[in-house]
Amino acid sequence: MASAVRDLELDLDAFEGPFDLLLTLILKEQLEPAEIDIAAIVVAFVQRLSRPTPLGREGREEIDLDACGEFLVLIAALLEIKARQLFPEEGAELAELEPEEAAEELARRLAEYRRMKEAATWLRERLQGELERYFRLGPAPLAPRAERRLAAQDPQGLATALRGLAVPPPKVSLSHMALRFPPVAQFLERFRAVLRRRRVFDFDGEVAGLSRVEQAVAFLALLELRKAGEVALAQAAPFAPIRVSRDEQERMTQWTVRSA
Amino acid sequence: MDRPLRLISTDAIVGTPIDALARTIEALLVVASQPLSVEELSAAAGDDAERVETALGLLRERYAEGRSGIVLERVSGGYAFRAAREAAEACGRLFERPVERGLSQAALETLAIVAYMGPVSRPEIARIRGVAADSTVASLVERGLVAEAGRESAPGGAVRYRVTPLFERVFGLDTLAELPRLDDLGGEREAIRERLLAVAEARAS
Amino acid sequence: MDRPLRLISTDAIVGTPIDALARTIEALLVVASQPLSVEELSAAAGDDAERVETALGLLRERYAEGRSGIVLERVSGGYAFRAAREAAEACGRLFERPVERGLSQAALETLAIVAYMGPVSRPEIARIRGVAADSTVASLVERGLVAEAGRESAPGGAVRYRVTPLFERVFGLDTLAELPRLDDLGGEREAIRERLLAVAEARAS
Repeated sequence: MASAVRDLELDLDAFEGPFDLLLTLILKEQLEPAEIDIAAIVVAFVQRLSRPTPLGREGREEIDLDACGEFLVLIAALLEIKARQLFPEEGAELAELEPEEAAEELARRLAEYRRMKEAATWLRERLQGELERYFRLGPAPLAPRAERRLAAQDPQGLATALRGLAVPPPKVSLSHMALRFPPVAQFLERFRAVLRRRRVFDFDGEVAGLSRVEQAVAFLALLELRKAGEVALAQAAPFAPIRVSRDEQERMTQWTVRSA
Repeated sequence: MDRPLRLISTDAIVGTPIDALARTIEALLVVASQPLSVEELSAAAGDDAERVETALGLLRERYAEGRSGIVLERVSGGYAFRAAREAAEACGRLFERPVERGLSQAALETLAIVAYMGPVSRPEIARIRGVAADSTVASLVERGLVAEAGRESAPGGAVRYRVTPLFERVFGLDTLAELPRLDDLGGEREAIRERLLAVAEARAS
Repeated sequence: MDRPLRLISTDAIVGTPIDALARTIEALLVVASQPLSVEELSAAAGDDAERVETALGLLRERYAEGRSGIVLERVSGGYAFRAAREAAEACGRLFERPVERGLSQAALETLAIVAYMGPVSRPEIARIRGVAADSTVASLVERGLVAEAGRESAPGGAVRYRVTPLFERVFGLDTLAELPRLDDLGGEREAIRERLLAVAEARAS
């Protein structure tokens, strides 16, 4: 059942609540994709899958397939958006490397992150052992007051500091401009416009010829419209074209998508 | 010499309840940043007020002036440790900070923004620097280089800050009009402000 | 031992000079806001470092865990008083632990990066963790565990951060050199590299 994905309860540093609310906030640009720990979402989903279903009548494998399909599409789109935000230039940098070099670079970064995770674990354990150590924060109740004195300063230092703040950041290469993903709002408007003209349209046909990133964003826009109750979605079979129609009754439960 | 802790370190007495309570009170007082009342001590130690008073009596003897470098003082609001009078000179030297030669980059940038663009609020300083300004502003206020100067005009507006006469003295300025000119940044306050905000926005994007 | 001050010390009641110095150090430590190094103690007490070390030896015995409610510990490059561990429960009833309460996994990872690699900027932290670091760094700064440490050298460079003495104190470290050396993970790195290469080849074919 597809709602297994959208109702997925998340407890992340930057967000707490169901997965579909997270998506909505990102679509409305009220939440930075860069702030979201995607690995934690994957862990939550896998834990959800491994929980036995309370209803025995429905076959579990079928439920898993539906949920997995939707989840993979959404998480891949999220990952792509986040990666482009975090590393606007590096995508290009890595693409220029030979596969061996790129693998070496990625391995170096993964190993570095792994070491830092270990260090964090050490810090956590250390902190646990230090919980019995209480010390005073701040001055003693009856301590004499400290006075800080500052030597004479050159006012030119102030001018220099402000000039430093007025230096524009290093020029960003223009190559990533081509990689920028279009705003979701653009597709929201586009689909709404199409639906004002026609009662039903074919999603795959509408996004044909767009880049993969654009198609992913278009699909997120489609989900947003459906969530808002503006459209109904239908798909005859897995990998069949998705038909989008103006609200009314919605029967769609299949979420497998070819285009994203 | 007087050994303030002799009583509790003597084997025969270690572990008697009143001494254990006295040790707990020592611990509470050395951590506290304000005087602690008998009620607070009693609640924290989980013991009754009368026994806390007894233990405090023991401690007042042990930490009496002339017996230890630590003196237990009764002040309004309760009990607190202070330094012995014989150590007053040493404590004075400890709290007398050496004259600082310069300011940190964070302090200098913040001070420059307040001097050239003040009165200015912390959110605005943070926008220009691209970094939260709270602790830096607080430390400049504590040092007397920056002071509050009313609030932004909107209801519930943020507190604004200006530089102080001490700032002018330290920087050798009779008035703020003597600040070095920044013609290369647009010269006038509004122009400089817009320029800095534009750069900050570019940096954040 | 050489005790140059013995002759000057007038009177048996004041005690031997080293005991007077120990009392002065007790006084300094009970009012200090942070750990004091031997140099700081020596400067404030007006006595030489070697004698300060001797007096500290005496005090460490007197204020040892189990003997007193006040414990003298060596931490963050200096000496400081803290509460005895046996009083932790009582302290917990009276004092909060605002610095370390509710440190998230994200905060601990960021702290680890700053401790091991600092001074380090927010973009660098984000690169390693794969998540924007702004709010996590801001919360660590607010807790006082992390502080600004200049900017990256290029003009317009990002603010860099380092851990504070409070970090060392909270984690009970004398210096950052006490952080454990992280395994090089050489073998693992090789394994990751090969997995990635295999994926790349599969895609290319």
